[in-house]
Amino acid sequence: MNIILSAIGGTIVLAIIGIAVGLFLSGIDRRIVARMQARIGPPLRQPFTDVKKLLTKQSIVPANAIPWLFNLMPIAALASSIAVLMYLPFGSLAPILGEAGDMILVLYLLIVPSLALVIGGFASGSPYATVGAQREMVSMIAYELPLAISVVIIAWRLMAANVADPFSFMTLMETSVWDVAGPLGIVGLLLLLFLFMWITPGELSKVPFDSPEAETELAGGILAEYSGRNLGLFSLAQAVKMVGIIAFGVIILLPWNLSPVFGMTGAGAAVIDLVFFFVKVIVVSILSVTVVRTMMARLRITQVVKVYWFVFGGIGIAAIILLMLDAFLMGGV
Amino acid sequence: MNLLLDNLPALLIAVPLLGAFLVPVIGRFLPKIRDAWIILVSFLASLAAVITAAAVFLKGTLVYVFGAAAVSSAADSGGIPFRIIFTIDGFGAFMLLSAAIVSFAVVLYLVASQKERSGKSEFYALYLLLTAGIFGMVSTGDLFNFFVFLEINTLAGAALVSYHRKGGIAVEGAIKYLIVNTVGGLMVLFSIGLLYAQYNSLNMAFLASQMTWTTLNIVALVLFITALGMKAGAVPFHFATPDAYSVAPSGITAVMVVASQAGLYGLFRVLFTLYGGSINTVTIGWVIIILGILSMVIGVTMALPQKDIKRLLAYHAVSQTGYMLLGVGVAFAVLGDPAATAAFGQTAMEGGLFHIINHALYKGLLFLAVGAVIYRTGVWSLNKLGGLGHNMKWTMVFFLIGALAIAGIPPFNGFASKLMIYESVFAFNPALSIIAMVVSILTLASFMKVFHSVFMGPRLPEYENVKEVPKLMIAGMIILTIFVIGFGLVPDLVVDSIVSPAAAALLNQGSYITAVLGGGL
Amino acid sequence: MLPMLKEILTQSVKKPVTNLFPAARLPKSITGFLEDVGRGKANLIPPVETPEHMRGKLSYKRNICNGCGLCMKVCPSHAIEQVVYPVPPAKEGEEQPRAQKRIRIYVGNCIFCGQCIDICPKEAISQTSEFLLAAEDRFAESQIIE
Amino acid sequence: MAGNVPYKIPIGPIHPALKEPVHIELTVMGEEVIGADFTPGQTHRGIEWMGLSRNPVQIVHLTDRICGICGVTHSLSFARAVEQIAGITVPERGDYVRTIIAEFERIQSHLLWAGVAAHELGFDSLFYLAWRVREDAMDAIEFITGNRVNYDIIQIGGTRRDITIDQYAKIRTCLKTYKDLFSKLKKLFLEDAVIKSRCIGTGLLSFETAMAYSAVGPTSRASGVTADLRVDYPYCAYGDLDIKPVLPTAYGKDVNGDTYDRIVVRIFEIAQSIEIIETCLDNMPAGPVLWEEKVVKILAACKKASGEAVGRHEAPRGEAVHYVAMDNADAPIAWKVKASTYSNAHVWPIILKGAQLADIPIIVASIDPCMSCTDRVAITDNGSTKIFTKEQLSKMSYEKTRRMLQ
Amino acid sequence: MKLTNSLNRSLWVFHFNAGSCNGCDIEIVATLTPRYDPERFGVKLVGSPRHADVLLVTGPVTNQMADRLRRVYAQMPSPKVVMVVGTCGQSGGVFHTSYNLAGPIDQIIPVDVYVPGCAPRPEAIINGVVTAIAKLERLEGGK
Amino acid sequence: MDEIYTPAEVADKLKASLGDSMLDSSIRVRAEGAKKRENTNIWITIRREAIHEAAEALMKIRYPHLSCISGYDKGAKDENLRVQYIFSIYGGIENKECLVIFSTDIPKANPHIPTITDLMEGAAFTEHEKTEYLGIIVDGLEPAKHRFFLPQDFPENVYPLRKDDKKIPDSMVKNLWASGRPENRPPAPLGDE
Ligand code: SF4
Ligand code: SF4
Ligand code: SF4
Ligand code: SF4
Ligand code: SF4
Ligand code: SF4
Ligand code: SF4
Ligand code: SF4
Repeated sequence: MNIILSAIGGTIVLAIIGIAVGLFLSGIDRRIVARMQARIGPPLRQPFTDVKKLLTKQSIVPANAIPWLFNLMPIAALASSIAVLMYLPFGSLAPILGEAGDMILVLYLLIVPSLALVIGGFASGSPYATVGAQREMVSMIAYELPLAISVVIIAWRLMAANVADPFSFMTLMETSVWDVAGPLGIVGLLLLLFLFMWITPGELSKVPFDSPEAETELAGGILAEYSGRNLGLFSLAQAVKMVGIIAFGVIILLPWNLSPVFGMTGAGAAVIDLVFFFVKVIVVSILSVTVVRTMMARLRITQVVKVYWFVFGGIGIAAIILLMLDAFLMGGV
Repeated sequence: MNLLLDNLPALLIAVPLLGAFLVPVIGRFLPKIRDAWIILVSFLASLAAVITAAAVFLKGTLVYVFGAAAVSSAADSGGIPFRIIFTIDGFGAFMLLSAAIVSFAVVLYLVASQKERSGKSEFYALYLLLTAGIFGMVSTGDLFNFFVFLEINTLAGAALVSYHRKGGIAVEGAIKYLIVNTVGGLMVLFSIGLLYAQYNSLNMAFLASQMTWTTLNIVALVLFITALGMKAGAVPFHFATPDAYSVAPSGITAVMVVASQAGLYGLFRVLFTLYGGSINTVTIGWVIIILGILSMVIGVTMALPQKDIKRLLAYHAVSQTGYMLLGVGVAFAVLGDPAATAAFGQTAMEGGLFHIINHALYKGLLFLAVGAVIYRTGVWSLNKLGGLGHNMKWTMVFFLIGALAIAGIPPFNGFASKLMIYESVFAFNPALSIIAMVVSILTLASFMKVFHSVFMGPRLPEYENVKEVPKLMIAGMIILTIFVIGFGLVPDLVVDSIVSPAAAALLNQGSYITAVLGGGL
Repeated sequence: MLPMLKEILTQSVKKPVTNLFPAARLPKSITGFLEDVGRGKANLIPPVETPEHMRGKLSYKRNICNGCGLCMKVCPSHAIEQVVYPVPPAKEGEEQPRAQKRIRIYVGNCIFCGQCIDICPKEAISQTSEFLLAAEDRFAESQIIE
Repeated sequence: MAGNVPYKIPIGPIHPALKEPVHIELTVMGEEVIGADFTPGQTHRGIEWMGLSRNPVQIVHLTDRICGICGVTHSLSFARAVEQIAGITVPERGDYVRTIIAEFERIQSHLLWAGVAAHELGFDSLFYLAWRVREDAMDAIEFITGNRVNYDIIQIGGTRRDITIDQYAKIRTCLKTYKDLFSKLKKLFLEDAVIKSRCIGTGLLSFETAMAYSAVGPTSRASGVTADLRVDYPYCAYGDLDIKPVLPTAYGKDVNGDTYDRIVVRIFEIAQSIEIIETCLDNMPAGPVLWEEKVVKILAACKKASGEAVGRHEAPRGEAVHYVAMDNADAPIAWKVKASTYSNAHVWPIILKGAQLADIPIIVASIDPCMSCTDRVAITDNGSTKIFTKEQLSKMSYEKTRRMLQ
Repeated sequence: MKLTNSLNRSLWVFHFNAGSCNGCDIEIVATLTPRYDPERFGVKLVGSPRHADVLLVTGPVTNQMADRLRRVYAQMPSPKVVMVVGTCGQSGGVFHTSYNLAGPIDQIIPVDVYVPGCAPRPEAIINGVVTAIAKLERLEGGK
Repeated sequence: MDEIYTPAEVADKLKASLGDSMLDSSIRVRAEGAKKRENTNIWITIRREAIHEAAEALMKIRYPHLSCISGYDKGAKDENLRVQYIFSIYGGIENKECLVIFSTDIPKANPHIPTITDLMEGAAFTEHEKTEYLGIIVDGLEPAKHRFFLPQDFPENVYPLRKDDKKIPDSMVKNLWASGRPENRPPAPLGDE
């Protein structure tokens, strides 16, 4: 009973932290974008205000929508993005659902919020939302390839170094790929890091990969028919998902903690690692989301597919080759 | 009671056969209770299968000789081919379970969906025959009997495919199915002949114990792989599957999935049990893996542009079969390397096998849901459907669950087995996992497209008055849904209790032989 | 390749070009803020400087105007209406005095073209540089010039 | 999700890609456009009809508001027509002031367009940048005319305000800023990989089609048509200048007639406009700017006039034409407005064919459409134009669109 | 629907052109640019009326657009604010007499704030937003 | 085609092709700016029957650019409408472009003109416009299934630019300026400012 209670408690705390960090991240994002565009930009708390407002507003269900599905999907999106967090270790804190999850599970859980968005878009019955949903689906296909490559090859490299259970986050917390890789491997991992930087905006549907929501083309695309509370829930889900994705990238590719540097242990180490972890998340979010979306124009959906499959797919294959060679040279396999 | 329990394997075949025989009689004289009779027979058959399976899982491989008092009498003459011998090990039991669940759920569905049709007696008789064929295929320990059940399976299946449909397509689909499977059957028969000529026996355990790597045996193996691959509908032998599936009544298609998996059963049985210890597993393993990858990729790419909703599902069946071949193929490739088998081979095997039952469940569910749509609208074409979500809420939910399951989205069962596959085959070769993951997302895309074009959008005037399907059909779908979700939520439990034994049974060729032939060899 | 990168990076270390009218951030309460401004307690950051001859709200001196109505003739947007002052009935034998005429300009109709200024023979109309004219009622006193 | 069933997508009249109401209905296969049908101009206000009951001085202000982007195009064309009828000669300085304003308008308008184009491409930073630098032109315009948008500076017989000597310095500063900016703008718009990948080869308009369809302005010049009224048919101060029409060759490239070329032409026309203004400032003749100071007298002259004339101007988007006929009355007896978009919108169906759904906004925008005076034109690619009632339309669009995934 | 302080601080704007000359629309866009940057106040332009709190309407409302204007207004979730930008939306402006106009805007949908000007300068539009917020604050206070 | 004629030559050539159908022609030159470089407009009045011929004749000289066709009602009492075909030729040649405007009267009783869309497709829109605004019937123009310029629910037999009994009825005209304007507002007192 106690376990269940503490799991529920942990989930709630995690949800709150996830939402808070997510909204804070998008606040920072909007602020920095504004500065880069020579503007002042909104206050940091603007995303909080926006969500608060949305939650109090009327939620209109369009005439052609399937109401229950239409209303359910925002909740599904939020719930599933929170679920992602439960499997992730933050700093040196083990995940709430510790052993149960691993990288691939998280990878698939990350699909669920997008899927909820797609189904919600379909359920709203509007042509724009439908085109948006269709594009979201296509871009999911697009970034899945480099994403799968990154995750699988990292696990493979770990396995080649005789690390047991290479998909598990617990393993990742203990062993960093960077430690097992030789020089060639490091180059491969750097490629993967680069890859991840470009996958993140795709997963979050940000410019240049924002064609599902393309305002100038589709009037908000998938979300065109959503309003009020439902829209608010979607933005919460988006915020949490942002934390989830970036945290995922940080965990697998930037796994270092501060506490060993200071030789700390115990609660203090957990706190400092947690802070350091979120600092990493913020930095990654700025580099891979904020800067990218500010410096580029939107790609067409066909170009999105091409870029992810051929350019980033190619880079991924290069990384695979490098890491496999590396494993050979290091004598793992 | 004990008598019943002792003769469980016989009941597996006897109940459906007897039931099938009685259907026309009852249909003639007591038409009112015919539907109830069908359900009862099917229930009993499934019950028998479940109990059999349970017995196997609890007590180990079951060897049953028809007409013989004790097991040993089957083995003593080594080469005596004339007795019917059933050898149900973990793998067989596993297949029985899968067939039992689906066939019972489908019966509920069929009884409601076929209500307005004529010629039902024969239809149900055939259906029960098909069930018997499947049960038989996965239970028999004798190659010739395997062939016989395979033929029953094929003929009943082909008859059911063309049932209730007049005109070109149905018949054409059935004929194509029949021809392909008959050719397959003949190949099986020929291989059996080759083996029999050499070893003078049809008993699998006995053959396995004698098997050597000779040219003749290689020819037999190639024929086996080809023929059973045809039955299973894997690339490059997949051409008949979509044609047959797209024309068969939807409930039937759901069972046909199981029927074709019996082919897969045969394939794995031949590979592991018959040839297991004696051949170069790496080469053959790669062949299987490549067939798997091709099935996955070609199946899904063929599915994407399909307009006929059932054809589309059929191509996905091809694609999903690929996953099973992939998992099992990897396990086969490392069969000779105990370390690798322990590290990932066994998991790959379990993943592949787990996917068999999962596929039977969610694909069955999908066929039933699609069947429900067709039942109400009479329309197959995605271009003409739309907006049904407003009226067919339950069907939509079932379809969505099936779709998410087949696409491998957590927490449904498809994900559980695919996860096992991803996380094991990568160790053999990382590209395999990556391809498998990408195929999954393509599957998802394809199903989202179907979901959208069938259920989403505004109500269409032509479907204004469409209602939800009858309760019994929903019941059939609910049964499958429960398993789809349940298997997804507690995959470990399922793997431990039914999948692992199945995998172990396949991996451990010796125990099969021992169970049949005794420790003497 | 992506020339914008350099641009945004340089920009991010420069001062934003935003003019902070009416306040850098939204005050806690606008009403309170405006009151404070009125009382001189808070500072309104002014808009971007307007050029000398910016065409803002009109100003009208009815004591100079002779009521000739030329401005109405030339006004492109029907913003001007004539106002006729009531005349007490003439006493017996006296000549009926001519009714005094003036004009009234509706801000909500005016397009600030300044054509009336150009034509007015008496220079009774002139332009101010007031342009913050938002109102909740388009016939509020602030929206009528007379 | 390849598609082989065509479906229709309605865009507008209220759509974020369009700053003005226009209804576009696209027939799309997958993500590719196979047909386009336009019902632009939901904004018919009956301007020509209004003009028939107003005097020319009032109409000048009305023409300014035919479209808010060209605060001078229509009033200049209209005034030139009236001047021809009434035999009014514009003082030379008036011509120069007119030219300077017209060129500032071109700078402002092209920057505005560039910003909108960037916005259509989802490139908000560039949009912000273009509009930020545009503010300088707006300031200069407000400085000269007193209003940012509707300059109201044209009067029959000249301009209402002069550019005084003390204003030169400020205007020159503004021009200098633009000169300094130009290479940056060029780089940002013309060298960006994504812009290139999305604009090169899309929205192709061949030289022949541009000619046959009477396309005007940068739209035609990007296809290699050398026509530019300022050069071919000199008026105002343009006859005194030595200018050449700007073609994509200005950027040292071949003429393709694609969206990218239209960007090139507009960007380089900004440079040309800067030069024109500088030359005009340097060579400003002295004297009045208006034929007659007293508005009453202008009105009287117009009332006496009779006859017909055509006034034209090379607006930022191309030729604008006003036909006016007067007959001894306060108001003209005939007034016809032909805007640049009236001529250019015809090429939409051609340049949209085969485009990707995602490219529609940028292609539509690439001719720099301006609907408010083109009003109601329905264009179609195969003569099967249909306009439906709103209800039919939205119903139809839903029905068709739900097939788009197939 | 309740009015809240968070509404005032997060006004999302949908822009509707009801047959204007573009002048006001351009100034609305100019208002959004870095020089004026209303995002400081949480003001943001959105592409769908469903997301909007404020409807910015320009133009004298042609007969064709009147019905659409009503529909867009109906699509917005309440609480919602309508702001008329420009003279011609208030009174027709230069288009003061015509056979194809259904305006002014307040004849079609209820209007909260008017911003006169032809076209109003960007700061005048910001001033309009401020006026709207003041009105909202008053309404909140009143209830 | 490549020869460039002076405006007078153009007028002569047209006269030669049109013969008696050309009623009148005048060349108006306007010079602006400091250098007073000239631009030329050729105004030609033709018989209604010669519209198509005139366009053809012009095309023989050089492919023209059609700006638009304008038109107006000569008055409530007058029996005619008048239309002008505004062409320009020699576009793209520095300082050589000139307008060629063909004007013609069209009796209201029989308001027919031939189409020139067979010569240049782009003319269709401006021809439709004449139908909608003035009630002119364009023979040979592919009939429109709907209105191009006016609202679809616009009343039949009303033409905005007509001045006779087919003009816009007063009932259709809305005075936006008056909407909501207060009546009887007392005048502001004089003499206290
Ligand atoms: S100012 Fe001129 S127009 Fe006006 S009343 Fe006097 S004389 Fe007449
Ligand atoms: S400024 Fe223009 S619109 Fe305003 S009252 Fe004067 S003439 Fe009329
Ligand atoms: S304001 Fe000037 S123009 Fe108008 S009525 Fe008075 S004096 Fe005449
Ligand atoms: S509401 Fe209808 S007419 Fe209006 S933009 Fe949307 S689809 Fe087009
Ligand atoms: S389309 Fe023509 S008549 Fe209509 S408002 Fe525009 S200019 Fe006037
Ligand atoms: S082309 Fe457009 S921007 Fe230019 S004057 Fe005409 S309407 Fe205005
Ligand atoms: S269509 Fe062109 S000419 Fe007409 S108002 Fe718009 S920009 Fe101006
Ligand atoms: S108020 Fe003036 S600037 Fe604004 S849309 Fe109307 S006419 Fe144009």
